[in-house]
Amino acid sequence: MTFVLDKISLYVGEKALIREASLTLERGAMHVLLGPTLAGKSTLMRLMAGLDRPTAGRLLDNGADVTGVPVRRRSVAMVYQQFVNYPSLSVYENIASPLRVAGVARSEVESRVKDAARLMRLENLLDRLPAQLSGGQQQRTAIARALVKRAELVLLDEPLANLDYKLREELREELPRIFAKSHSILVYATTEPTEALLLGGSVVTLSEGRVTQVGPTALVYRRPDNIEAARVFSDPPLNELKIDKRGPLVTLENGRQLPAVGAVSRLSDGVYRLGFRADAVTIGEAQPASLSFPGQVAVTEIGGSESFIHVDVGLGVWVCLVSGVHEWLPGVNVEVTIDANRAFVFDAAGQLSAAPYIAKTA
Amino acid sequence: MRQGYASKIVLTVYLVLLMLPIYWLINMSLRTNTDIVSGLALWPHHPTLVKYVEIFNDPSWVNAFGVSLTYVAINTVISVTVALPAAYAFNRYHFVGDKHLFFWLLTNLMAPAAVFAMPFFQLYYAVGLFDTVWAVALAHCLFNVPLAVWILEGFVSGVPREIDETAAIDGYSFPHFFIRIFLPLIANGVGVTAFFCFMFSWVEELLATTLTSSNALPFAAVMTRSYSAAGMDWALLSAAGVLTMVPGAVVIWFVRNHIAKGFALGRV
Amino acid sequence: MTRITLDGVAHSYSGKAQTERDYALKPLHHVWEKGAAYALLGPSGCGKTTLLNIISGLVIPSEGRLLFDDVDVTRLPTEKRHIAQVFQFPVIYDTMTVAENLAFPLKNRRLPKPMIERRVAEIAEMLDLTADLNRRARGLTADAKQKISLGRGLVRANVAAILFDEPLTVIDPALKWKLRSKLKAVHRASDILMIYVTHDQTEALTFADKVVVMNEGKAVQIGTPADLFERPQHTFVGYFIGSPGMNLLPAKLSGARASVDGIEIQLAGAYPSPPKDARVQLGIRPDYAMLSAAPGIPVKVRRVTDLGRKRLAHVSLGAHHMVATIPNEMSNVGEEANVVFDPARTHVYVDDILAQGTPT
Amino acid sequence: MNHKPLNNRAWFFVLPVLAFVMFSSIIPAMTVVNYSVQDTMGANSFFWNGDQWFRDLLDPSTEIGARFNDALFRTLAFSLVALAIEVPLGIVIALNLPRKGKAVGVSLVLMALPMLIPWNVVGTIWQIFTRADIGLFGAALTGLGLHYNVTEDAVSAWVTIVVIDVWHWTPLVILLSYAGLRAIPDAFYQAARIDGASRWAIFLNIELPKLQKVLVIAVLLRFMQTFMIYTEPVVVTGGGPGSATTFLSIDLVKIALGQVDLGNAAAMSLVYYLITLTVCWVFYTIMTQIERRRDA
Repeated sequence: MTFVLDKISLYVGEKALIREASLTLERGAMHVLLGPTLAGKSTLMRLMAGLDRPTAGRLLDNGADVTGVPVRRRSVAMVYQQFVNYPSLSVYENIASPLRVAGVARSEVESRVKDAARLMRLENLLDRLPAQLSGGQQQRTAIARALVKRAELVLLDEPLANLDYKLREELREELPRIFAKSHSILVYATTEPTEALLLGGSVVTLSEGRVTQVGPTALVYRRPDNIEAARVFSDPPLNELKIDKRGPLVTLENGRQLPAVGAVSRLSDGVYRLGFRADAVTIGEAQPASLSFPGQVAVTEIGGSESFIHVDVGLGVWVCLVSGVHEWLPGVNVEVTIDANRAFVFDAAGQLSAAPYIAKTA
Repeated sequence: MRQGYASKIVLTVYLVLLMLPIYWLINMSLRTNTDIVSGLALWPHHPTLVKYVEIFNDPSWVNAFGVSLTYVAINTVISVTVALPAAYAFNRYHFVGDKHLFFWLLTNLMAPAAVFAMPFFQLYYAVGLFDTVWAVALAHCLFNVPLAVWILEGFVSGVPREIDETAAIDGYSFPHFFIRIFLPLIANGVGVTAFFCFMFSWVEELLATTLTSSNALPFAAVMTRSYSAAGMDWALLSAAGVLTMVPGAVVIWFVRNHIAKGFALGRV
Repeated sequence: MTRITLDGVAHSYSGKAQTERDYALKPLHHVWEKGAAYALLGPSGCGKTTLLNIISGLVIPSEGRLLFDDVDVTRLPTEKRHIAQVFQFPVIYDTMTVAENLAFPLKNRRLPKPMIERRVAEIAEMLDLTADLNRRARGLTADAKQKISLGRGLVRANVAAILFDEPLTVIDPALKWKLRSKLKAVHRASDILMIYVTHDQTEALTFADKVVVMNEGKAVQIGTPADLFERPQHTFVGYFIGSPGMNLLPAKLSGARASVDGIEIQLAGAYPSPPKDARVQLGIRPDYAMLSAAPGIPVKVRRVTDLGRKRLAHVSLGAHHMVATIPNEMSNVGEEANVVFDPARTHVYVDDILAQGTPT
Repeated sequence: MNHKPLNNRAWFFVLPVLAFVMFSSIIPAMTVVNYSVQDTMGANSFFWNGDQWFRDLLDPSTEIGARFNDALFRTLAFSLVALAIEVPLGIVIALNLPRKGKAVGVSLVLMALPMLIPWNVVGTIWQIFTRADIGLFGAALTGLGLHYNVTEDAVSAWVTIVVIDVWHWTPLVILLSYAGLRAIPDAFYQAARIDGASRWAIFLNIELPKLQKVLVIAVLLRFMQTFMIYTEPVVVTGGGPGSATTFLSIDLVKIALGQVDLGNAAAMSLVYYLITLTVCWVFYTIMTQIERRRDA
């Protein structure tokens, strides 16, 4: 039971919105589309749903070509980023609508709607109108409608993006488990790497309408095949450093020379780009195999349980992570050190040429 | 926007001036001709309903009133019904010649009734609709249908496309979606549109009188005729005039909230 | 340079409030210090925007007084208050160029031309709008438009305070942290009181020296980001700050020990025994509850989530669910495990309020 | 991705509209064209007359030409005057309407009333209202010692027709403007207050720009209607005194239905129609051009 995108492309005029996207989606699995805004996530979903027709390529549902089949004949459900419900129908009717259309028996509708409502915690809102609900409840309604249909293909287009982050946290917990029971093919678009990791399953990284990597989420996070994938899968943004390795030394853009340590030392000579996430950079304490740089604090961002210090090292601004709530004042001079063993090394073409040592995971 | 006294005054003054002629008409309608010609009176000193009674007892008046309401109703229904799908199409799809078609429709708003009076007369005479409510109802489609399309398009554009898509995904057939989901969303628009159609059909007189002679004579025409009646029966005319305002007043009362909600007339 | 005082300010949109529930904003006493940067943080509908609009004068509070320094301005119209405010969605003047938009607040106050031009140039520079200065504003992207709104808020040098109402909502995530740091920089450069409303903890904690956490029309804690994280005064703060939020476990209290479902937990201090039928909860952040091989509190591991840079274990302690951190060096996690609480970071809440212990 | 899908099946949606408008527009139009190029000896015997009617019509030296010329300029003048009064007045009143509250509903109902009165009744109302003996308006003016007589004095007649039209149709401008104003989010007014903008500045920089689209519509509608004005003058002034208020429609109907001079009437209709079209089209293009240049 699979859904296959075979070299799907979409052009509007000369402009390519999607370039030769090929994917195989498995039943009962969670597929995360990860990419920045305008990377083509929504476009790709609209193509899967059949809302738009690809300029080239085929869609195969269990091997059957469904490229031209109109939406209403597909077994698909979709949840948009902006809460889309039927304003004139009660929450109950909203959830029930796909079943009513399909001509499901009253009693059956009753029970399925009740179930979905319970899962999405809407039981006591069933006779309200969407306009009388909070954003969170509206989106829950939309999700319930997608759930109740038991479609083979369920598309969730940044469903949590417009919600308060606490609500987001909670729903993020629930969603994968709720839909896991439904045995559908799940596709979930998001811009946030953390969300992708929480959802697990497999991830598809997109940039500028191209699929840059496909694989198990946690693995792609730790082994991005190329620098685009690494960038897309890093929040805060991926720190980058261009190096020219000659024997035991690496030369930086500003001419400074450092000893090649850790993973870097094992590279054959040449020009590389190091990509390292905020948690591979530390302030002060030196790492076993580390490259250290003097820098100046630009700003400190304080997240819930972590703080991100943006440091200007002359070669650009790097972000380093400190857990807990701490603040470095702007302008303070600090020593930043990269753990070379946790940096990705990309060749000039941007392909991964050395993966860092990875702590084994559960 | 705070509402100062200044604006309250401006508004009141305007409304008073606006109502004066109408008040005067009512004033007249409650008096007798002898009373009227005997001189100016700011209010009826001996108010009487005789003229109204007279009208209600005269079948030609009553009948005419019915006729007017009938063709207005027919026209409103036709205009709104045919305009709805068109407005949707113009807003949601791009199709060969859509722009030109839209502009052509609008040009019909610009067609002076006088231009069409003569040809209409002959057309409807030819097809045997002359002197029927249908003649007038159809004739008024000339400007009401384009108007309806125009207004409704504005409302359609106010409904997010995602709703249509969600319905399609849920498996709604188009007609089902259009009636069950879409119509309720533009109820406002339908209200406003119906109002305008009613208005322009109800108030139009030239075509209405040209296309009818006896059976389907509209109320307005009966009035016109009674001008020529020996001398001017001011009181009677006034009473009739007052009566012609009633349906309009009723309709506007029902749609006042839709109008107050504000509406965006579509593209030009 | 102004100090703003809320003297029992409260608001109910239904005029006079009869019951507690009628309040959109419950009576609040607070002094906004000169030149400080505050954030109003809370879920949507917690009254934070109401409070902001009261300060700017778009809403007249139904109770209490509002003082700028020592002047009562409760009923003073907005335009007379020297307040700048930036709204959630971009508000730009279509007919004007970007420059004219930025100059508008100054023009209206009849500032000398050269001065206006200087300020506009500065602000445009700061928000990198210089390139667009002479373009018509309506043509621009939502991002740019919101930057213009921000600019109009910042352009006036002599305002009593600048208020931000979720100003980054429409900004593309990639751009957000840039603007955030900009705002922070602007504040450091000026000595103007700034109040920033948001539901996003990162924005609040990053921007503000002091954060006011609000819930259901009530300010539940006012403190520095560190305070809110380390010593939440109220269970709501514990839950709302930090992701995931603080674990809250129903507990029984006896001196320096707490018991959760009969499992003993050592505390840093001794606590007076709480009043009868008071609700006692133990609060510990996932960051300070570590899974460990060493002996500790026995738990069952239900689920492990891998966040890439850290791993969290969803465990059940007795009948209660909680989240703990998996240390990097611990490679594989079994069903049975122990969790170790950092006593200094284990807090006691009596009826949702942080209880003070006496160190033992 | 919100480009409109190309979908020619959409034609089926517009077919009904097409059918109805065709029936009541194209077919009659053909008749007109047909007459405009033929002449008749009565008894339904027609013969080809080429563009003769048109040449006569457009040549002021001919009797019909002169007549048409005068009527045309009279009508244009009337349209301009009416617009010049109604549009500004309409906006002002709309600005003074409260945004919410009971007053709105009532005001709107009252304002809409004049538009809902059959046009000949409107005529009647004013016919009565302007009479010196039994009409308040007439009596008042004469009372003030002004020389006011609709049936004998051209100026009085003109003033009256303009006043009637203002009374009758300003409400439409108000309604449209008000709708436009209502569409402006509160945030704009709040921001303006924060920015310390004066009432005038608010009008100039927020309200007027947002009203632009609606105003284009209002002006177009009002131009068409004024340019076609027929019933009211017929009833009140009968086109007189002399031909002081004989506007195009009136003349047209006189020729067509009065003198059954089909050829002239048809030619006149077409030219008349074309003029309306052109004026609207020109006005519309100018407005949209301005828009584009502003955005550039």
